[in-house]
Amino acid sequence: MTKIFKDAQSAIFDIKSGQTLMSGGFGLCGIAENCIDALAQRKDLTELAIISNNIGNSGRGLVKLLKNHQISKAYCSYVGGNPDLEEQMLRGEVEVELIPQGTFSERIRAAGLGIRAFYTPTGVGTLIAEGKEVKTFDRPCILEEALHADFAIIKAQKSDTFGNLWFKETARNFSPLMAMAAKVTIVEVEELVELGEIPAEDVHLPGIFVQRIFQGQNYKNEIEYLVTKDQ
Amino acid sequence: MTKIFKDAQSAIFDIKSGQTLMSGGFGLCGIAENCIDALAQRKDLTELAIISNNIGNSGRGLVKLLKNHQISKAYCSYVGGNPDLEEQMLRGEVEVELIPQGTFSERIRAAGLGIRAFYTPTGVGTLIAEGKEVKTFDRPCILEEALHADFAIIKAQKSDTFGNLWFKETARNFSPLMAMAAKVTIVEVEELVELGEIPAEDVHLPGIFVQRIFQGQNYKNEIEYLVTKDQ
Amino acid sequence: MSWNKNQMADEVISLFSNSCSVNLGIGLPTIIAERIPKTLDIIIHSENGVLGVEGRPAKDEVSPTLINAGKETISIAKGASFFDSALSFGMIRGGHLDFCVLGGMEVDTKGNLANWMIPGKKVTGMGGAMDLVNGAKEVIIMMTHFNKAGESKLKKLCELPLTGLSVVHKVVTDKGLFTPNGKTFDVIKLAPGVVEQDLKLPL
Amino acid sequence: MSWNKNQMADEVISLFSNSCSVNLGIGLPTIIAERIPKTLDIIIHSENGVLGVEGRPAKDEVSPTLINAGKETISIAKGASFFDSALSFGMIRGGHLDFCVLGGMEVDTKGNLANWMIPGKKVTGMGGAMDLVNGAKEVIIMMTHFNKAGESKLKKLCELPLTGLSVVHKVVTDKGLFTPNGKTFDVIKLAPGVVEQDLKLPL
Repeated sequence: MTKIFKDAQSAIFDIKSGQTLMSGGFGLCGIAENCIDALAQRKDLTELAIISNNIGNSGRGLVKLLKNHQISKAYCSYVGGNPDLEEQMLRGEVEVELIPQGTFSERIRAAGLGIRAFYTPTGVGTLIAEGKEVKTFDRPCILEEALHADFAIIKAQKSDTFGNLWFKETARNFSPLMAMAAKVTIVEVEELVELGEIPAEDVHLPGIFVQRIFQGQNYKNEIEYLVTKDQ
Repeated sequence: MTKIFKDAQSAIFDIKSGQTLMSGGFGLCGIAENCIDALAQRKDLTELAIISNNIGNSGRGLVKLLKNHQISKAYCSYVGGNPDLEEQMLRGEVEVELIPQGTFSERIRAAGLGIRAFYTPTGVGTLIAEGKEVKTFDRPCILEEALHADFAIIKAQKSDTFGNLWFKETARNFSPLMAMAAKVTIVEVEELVELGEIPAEDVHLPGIFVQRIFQGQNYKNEIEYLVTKDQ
Repeated sequence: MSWNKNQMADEVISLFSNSCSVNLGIGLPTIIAERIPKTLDIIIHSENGVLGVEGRPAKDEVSPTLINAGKETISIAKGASFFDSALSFGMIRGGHLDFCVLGGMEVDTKGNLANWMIPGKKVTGMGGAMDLVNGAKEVIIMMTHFNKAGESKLKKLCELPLTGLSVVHKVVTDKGLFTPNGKTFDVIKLAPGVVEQDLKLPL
Repeated sequence: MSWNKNQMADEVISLFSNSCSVNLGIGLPTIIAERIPKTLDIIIHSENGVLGVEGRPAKDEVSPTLINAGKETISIAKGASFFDSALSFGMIRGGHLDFCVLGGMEVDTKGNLANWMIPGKKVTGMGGAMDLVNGAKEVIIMMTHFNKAGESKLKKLCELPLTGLSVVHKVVTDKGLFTPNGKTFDVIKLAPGVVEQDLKLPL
């Protein structure tokens, strides 16, 4: 049974309006560019709930979906640098649930690995703790539940045909966690390689978490803030 | 500040009777042979609490400490194949807490990563659930708390001088989790390498979790059940 | 007449789907690995941290750090991966494995399983069994139908301490294939020559 | 007289111990990375998944996949490692980082910090700040002493929504170094020419 798809458009074919999507990447680093573009072309897809650390940045990435008014709910940790999201949030067009980034990561991992909820000190005494169960261990903690999704769209540097993934540098971030957590994980790759080309010890995400793979194209790999030592 | 120690004896110098030790390895695969031997030589160390999946096997590994009556408490998932432990358990010399292996792994990770407790379906309706909080999500789950230790003794195939670790094949198992969870983690290695020799993407455990490192020696790397296709 | 171990293994294999993922427990289920036809493209998981177990190594390819959960030396297929125990059990707990096959001491009509201790007599520990039965999408128990005293291991209610509550989907014994239905066991298939009345299934 | 940004950074650096690990927040604290003397052997963590940030890349060594939490291009030191966000924040939450340095909108005498939103006006989100203040062994806030309206950001009690409760150990402003003591702030050090009475510290 092959997991290989032709392109982004064919890999996202059954995503439906109203579904929940996880989208990998930190800022623009490691985002699933092809999938995002394919979703932006599918303007019939609306009322999407997006789980993504930044929901795009500086007018790019998932901001394409925001501009199309395809997103009605966003789960993220940071909206700074994303004026489109801030605007739609203040206008009430997008409901935003802000989640501390570590809790965000761990809730996604929990969903993927069958942990139903966990106690963390993060957020105690803040707005984040409102309505949540509190229990004291060495210090007070709040109960945070697993965060699930219908689909994940992620990008990897390398994938073999089973979906074993390898990420370059800091492009890994939330992507392997989201791959674990979604019912269907769609991976676009810079390099599609043969089975065995990624050493078994160096696989960052075992292919059992991946349902669809396609060879990506025309990557921009944009840099948000170029800072060099020669400046 | 160097983390490099001369040998096992010098690396375990401040372990005290009554302390809690995590010991990596699955059966005999990936165990910290040098550290275990050094502890067995320190017969003054008694009343140790050991957190280890098997507490040795077939008379080997941590069984050396059992035979010296250095262990008074054991946390593990499986005692089959370890008649010494079964005997001392039935005689009441060692108090054994049996923990489902997935819960065992996750409790250790939780301790290392600041998660105070988590809800899991594993063990619901069994002896394991007795006295534990129950909460129903998609199904009933029990609350399991983080499992901490004073020291961890683990073995890696490679370590650089900062303690970035790389494990071979299935020798990884519990070791990186235990390194995260213990106050002081002692690593013995087959190959001590220079900074930068392990590619940054392929580090299995970042060195921030490691306090002491030494070049191991005289490894037996014993096989419990040799099964080959030629048999 | 009964099925022998190889025939039992083949019955279990006939329950697998193409390209599925499987965890094989220690004891009886280990022989399944060697009998899976390559055409099925089945991915074998071993909870000590490997996905893509192939079979047995050649003598000159044995590695002491490459073992399965039964602590036996193994070989791996192309496309295998290694990981730590938290991720390995996360795969299990998170429902990413299609099947697990475990040995059993008792299975009952409610789908309860007991396979980790006999109070006062024998304690092996649960190892990964409690995680597996609560995590795998389908739980198959592979065991002899009768214990050494001649009593059926398919019971109305388990008497031994449980490994999991309402977790068993199918039971393959040397006598046949059964599914617990809450009241008794449905007989899906019998080994040649086996008569249902002789099986002492709970009423 | 006040400290400029570089002098503030140097004051923060003087609080670090040799071979310690540090997370630097976005905004003001980012300039610290460039001013740390190599002799201190400090390990810089960035919560987007890297330990061992060195500094800035040469123009021809820039990689779009190698950035810090401020989304700026970086270079790494030998012995650096990359990891996913769950492990990155596990390092933080698990207490493995010695210091974090964050910007602030308000700090109060109880050690409370507010730095992620102004109701009705501005929401940036907390990013990793709530995890950092609850996880790092020592939390240092680096900020201007007065806001644009001339009000002290060192308050009796925070008025803005909190980032963390009783989490701040030290505050470095352009006016000096302070520690909250429950009632007011202890003045550890003042910038040259600064007079304590002018700082409007809470009573």
